[in-house]
Amino acid sequence: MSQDITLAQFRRWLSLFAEQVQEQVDLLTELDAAIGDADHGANMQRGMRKVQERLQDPTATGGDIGSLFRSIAMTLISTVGGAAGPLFGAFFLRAAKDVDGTDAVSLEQLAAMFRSGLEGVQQRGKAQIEEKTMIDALQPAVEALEAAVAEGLDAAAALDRALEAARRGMLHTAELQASKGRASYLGPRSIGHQDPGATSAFYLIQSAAAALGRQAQAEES
Amino acid sequence: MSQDITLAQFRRWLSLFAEQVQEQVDLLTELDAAIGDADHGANMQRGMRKVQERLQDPTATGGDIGSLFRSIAMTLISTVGGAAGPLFGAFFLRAAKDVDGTDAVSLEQLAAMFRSGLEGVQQRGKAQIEEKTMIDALQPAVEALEAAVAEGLDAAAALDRALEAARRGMLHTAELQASKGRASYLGPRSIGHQDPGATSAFYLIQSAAAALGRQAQAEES
Amino acid sequence: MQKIINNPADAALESLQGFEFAFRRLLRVSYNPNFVWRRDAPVAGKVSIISGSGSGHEPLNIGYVGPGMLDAACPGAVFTSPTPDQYLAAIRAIYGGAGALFVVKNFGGGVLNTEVALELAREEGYNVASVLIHDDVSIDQSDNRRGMGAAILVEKIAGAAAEAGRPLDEVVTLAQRTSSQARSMAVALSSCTSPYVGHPTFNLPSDQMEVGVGIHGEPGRYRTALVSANQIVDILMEPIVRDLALQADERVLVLVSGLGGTPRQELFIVFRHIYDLLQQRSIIVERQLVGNYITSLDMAGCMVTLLRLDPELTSLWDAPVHTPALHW
Amino acid sequence: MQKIINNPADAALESLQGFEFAFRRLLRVSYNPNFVWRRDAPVAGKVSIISGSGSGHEPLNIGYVGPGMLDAACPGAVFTSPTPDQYLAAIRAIYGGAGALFVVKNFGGGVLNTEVALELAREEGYNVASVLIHDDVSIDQSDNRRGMGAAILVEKIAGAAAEAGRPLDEVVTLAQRTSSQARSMAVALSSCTSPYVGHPTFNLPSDQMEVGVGIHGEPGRYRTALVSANQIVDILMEPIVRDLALQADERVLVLVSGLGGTPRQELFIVFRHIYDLLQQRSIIVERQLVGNYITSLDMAGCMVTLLRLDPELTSLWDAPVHTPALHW
Ligand SMILES: Nc1ncnc2c1ncn2[C@@H]1O[C@H](COP(=O)(O)OP(=O)(O)O)[C@@H](O)[C@H]1O
Ligand SMILES: Nc1ncnc2c1ncn2[C@@H]1O[C@H](COP(=O)(O)OP(=O)(O)O)[C@@H](O)[C@H]1O
Ligand SMILES: [Mg+2]
Ligand SMILES: [Mg+2]
Ligand SMILES: [Mg+2]
Ligand SMILES: [Mg+2]
Repeated sequence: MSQDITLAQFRRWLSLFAEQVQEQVDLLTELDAAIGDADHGANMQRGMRKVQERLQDPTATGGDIGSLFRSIAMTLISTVGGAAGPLFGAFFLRAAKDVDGTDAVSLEQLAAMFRSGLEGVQQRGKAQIEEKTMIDALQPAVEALEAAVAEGLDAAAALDRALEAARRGMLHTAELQASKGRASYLGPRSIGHQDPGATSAFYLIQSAAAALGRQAQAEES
Repeated sequence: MSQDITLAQFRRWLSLFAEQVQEQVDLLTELDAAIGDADHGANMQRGMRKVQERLQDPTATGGDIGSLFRSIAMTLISTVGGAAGPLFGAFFLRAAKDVDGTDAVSLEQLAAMFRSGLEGVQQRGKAQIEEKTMIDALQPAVEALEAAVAEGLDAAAALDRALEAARRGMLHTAELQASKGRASYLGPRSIGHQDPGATSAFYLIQSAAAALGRQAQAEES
Repeated sequence: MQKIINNPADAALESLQGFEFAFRRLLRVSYNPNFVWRRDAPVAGKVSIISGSGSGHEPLNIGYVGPGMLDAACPGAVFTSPTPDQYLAAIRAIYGGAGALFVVKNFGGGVLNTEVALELAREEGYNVASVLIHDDVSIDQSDNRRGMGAAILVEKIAGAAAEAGRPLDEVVTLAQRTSSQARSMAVALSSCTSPYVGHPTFNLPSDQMEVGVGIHGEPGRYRTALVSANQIVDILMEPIVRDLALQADERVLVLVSGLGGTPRQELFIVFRHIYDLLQQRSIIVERQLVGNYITSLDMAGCMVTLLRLDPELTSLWDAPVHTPALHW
Repeated sequence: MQKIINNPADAALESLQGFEFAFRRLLRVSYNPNFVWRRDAPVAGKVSIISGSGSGHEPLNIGYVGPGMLDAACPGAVFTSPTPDQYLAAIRAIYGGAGALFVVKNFGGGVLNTEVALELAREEGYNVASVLIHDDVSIDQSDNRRGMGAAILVEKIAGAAAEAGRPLDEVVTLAQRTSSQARSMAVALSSCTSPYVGHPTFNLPSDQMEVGVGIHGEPGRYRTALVSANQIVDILMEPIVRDLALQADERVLVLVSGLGGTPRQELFIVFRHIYDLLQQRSIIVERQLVGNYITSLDMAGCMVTLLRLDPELTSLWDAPVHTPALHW
């Protein structure tokens, strides 16, 4: 029987995500400079600083997972700007939809939250897989997580699968020609460069694996 | 008894001067780029092209030395622009003043023409020697010419003296700090660079030596 | 980094503060969230016109706020579309009760953020519409074209219609007609330096140029040898004139905008050849703007925008305007 | 050479032709010799205001021709003062019978050529006067100071006085008062590239700046480490404020001009700190201009000009003006 994932872990996820993005700001900037407008690093950094501020103040983010996610979504939407702001915002807004008043979720529920989040991004951005966007990291991760849950894996193992799928998806974007987002204006010249948004989406999954999977067990063992 | 210097020689002087400046356009540009605004080459080239055009058309330049000089002066004034235009213009305008209706001059008269030309430049530009301007080439040349005439040298030898004096004056400008003209705005930073206007003034004397001195004798021998 | 700034993160904000000091008598500036609005807004009974864009494109968009043009503009971070809360705060400040038109440049971020803003504004009961600017002919797929110089023309013409008291549906129709009759293309002779990056976004050898660039320092559709001014104009004008299917005796407005680092001297050399080309085809240059109107920080290069005019658009273009960047 | 030109020798002329196409309804352009003049000149009974400068400083000076400012401007070759025959042709075209004022920037070439022009004009019977602009405080010797941004202010104020029908002696006095109450200083963050040279006039490492530059691509008084925007402003403002001996409660006009390659975003960061500095000293920024008003081709950097205002100068500044570059 799998262990529930707690509100504290979700807070830790967001905090790790914020840290990781800020460590990688220069990389995100460089990736966006190659095929975009060189602001993805600064955009995400601005948003993540605000996320950290909000996390410091537990009253601002509410006492349940739904409120936490909604608060983070609004923070991202109002501080990140660019394409990434509304899209990451849509992820958290949608993922929040079935977890209001909840302070712990099962792995199955977590997978459903990720699916909803992905749908939020898809509806907002109208991108499919293989268009060289953050979808290319998010969708394989969600599918891997769902498959792992179906196989009955535990949170650590399941999130590791998601992490590996996100990594492959992110790296695969380098081979693609963009047909959505700013990189699409470059036509074939976008090929050969990894997508910045897929890279920050990878960090989202990587920090989830650390906070919601292995990390959780490490804390408990 | 010294030989008279003819209108044809004066025309040849101007034509040689025009050629020489145009061969050295890049040098004049570079010299002006270092301590001025990088236009002296282009200014002189524009003027010299027009001088050559005028020389092609004998009716446009008149049948005597005075008319020739006045026509060249007006050409320079209306095409060169910058500081050099009015200054070289003043040289020829003043040098013309006692040679209207004349189609040949003695060496003494030539020296007097040069002195008048120099005075024209001095009055227009209000610069003294050692201010790092074209005066630093012109004035030593005029003085050398006058001294040579007093010594009784012939045109070739006298103009060679003037040429050497102009060369030394031109080279000496590199040691000076400018106190007139655009280079003066640089303060001490103007030291170490040869003055562009002194360089084109040197070409003026050099072509005079070739056309009015040696060259004239070469043609006759 | 060869920039006159204090530090990269504050550049956009400090510039906005300086802008406020300079245009106090004409405009107001709100901070947190940031937007610029007409001194006399809300103008009761007038359709409101709102736009936004990242910073670094000045005078776009904050320079176009004022009577006869925008009621409000939202500046984002450098090259980053403004966020929905900025738009929402702006509309609350300037809504005159007769509906509002958002002028949206077709860029992923711009569209997504305005969509969110429009949803939020509707939830609050505002009557809002939007017009999409997508004039960049360097993009083949016509449904994915970037929004460029046409934004200025649409903002001016919609602004004049609103000022004249036209209702929202007419303003929207005019804005859409203007947008559909405009085409743009740009060329870069250098990269720009974003304060976030600190060095040029791309490296362009001095004998090369990027053709089909946007206004965010992105590289263009292709890189090729730098050619003469007239040849550059030929490259930009060919797809514009073809895509607009301009015929003899038609009338156009020509906008030549420097991208920030190109001197005016060169912009007039560009305009000269555009004028000659159009004259050869008996197309009449009825109006023009030549200067820095939509820029990409310090990028060297220029954008050419053509708008097919009709008498109604021309008279709206000519209507008085009092903004920092357009004034007549 | 990263320039949008056809060839170096034609750049200034072709640009002038493009300028003519763009501003036909406001101005006329004569070629050979080249000058730009008001459509409605000569204006009978009005004092005529004439100025000139090399090309590459656009919009200076041709952009300041029109009602309320210049009657004519003579553009020279790139960075080269115009020649006397240009001035002479211009005065013949625009002389309104009430005398003419030449606005002369203190540069060797500028002064020499105008002196010749004034002599020739007097010989032809024109009643001409001149005012010298020498506002560059980076030059210690106050009798050798270059003419910089004050030219624009003098041209505007003298132009307004002339438009109001004031006689020549009064226009001259006002122009001299304006000139004597203005100070400027400029800094460069890059060289410019003259089309004649084809590469930057000097090489400036990206962490250095040239302080005390002119507008002809010359290096400045000294080179030093590039500092923050606020520190740059401190460096420029200190000698200006000191030399003007500005006191609390005095009123000034502030002109911040980009040198051609600096984006507007940075100019407003500069203006912000100037405003703060003056406010700290209780000096009132009564009027301002922030943009590219006097440039040095594509040079990165900016010039700051302060003019001490009095009610008469302020009201002349505010008087209507209809030129390509200033319009209100
Ligand atoms: N329509 C879309 N759907 C999903 N992701 C998108 C879409 N458009 C852009 N993105 C993602 O956003 C990233 C760029 O974000 P960012 O640089 O912050 O915004 P902008 O492109 O507006 O500058 C891209 O790398 C891409 O992954
Ligand atoms: N007052 C002056 N008297 C004599 N020569 C001068 C004076 N001012 C400048 N010059 C000469 O003019 C030269 C510069 O000419 P040019 O570059 O054509 O004009 P500008 O300085 O206006 O760009 C200088 O190198 C100097 O020799
Ligand atoms: Mg980006
Ligand atoms: Mg020079
Ligand atoms: Mg962006
Ligand atoms: Mg010059």
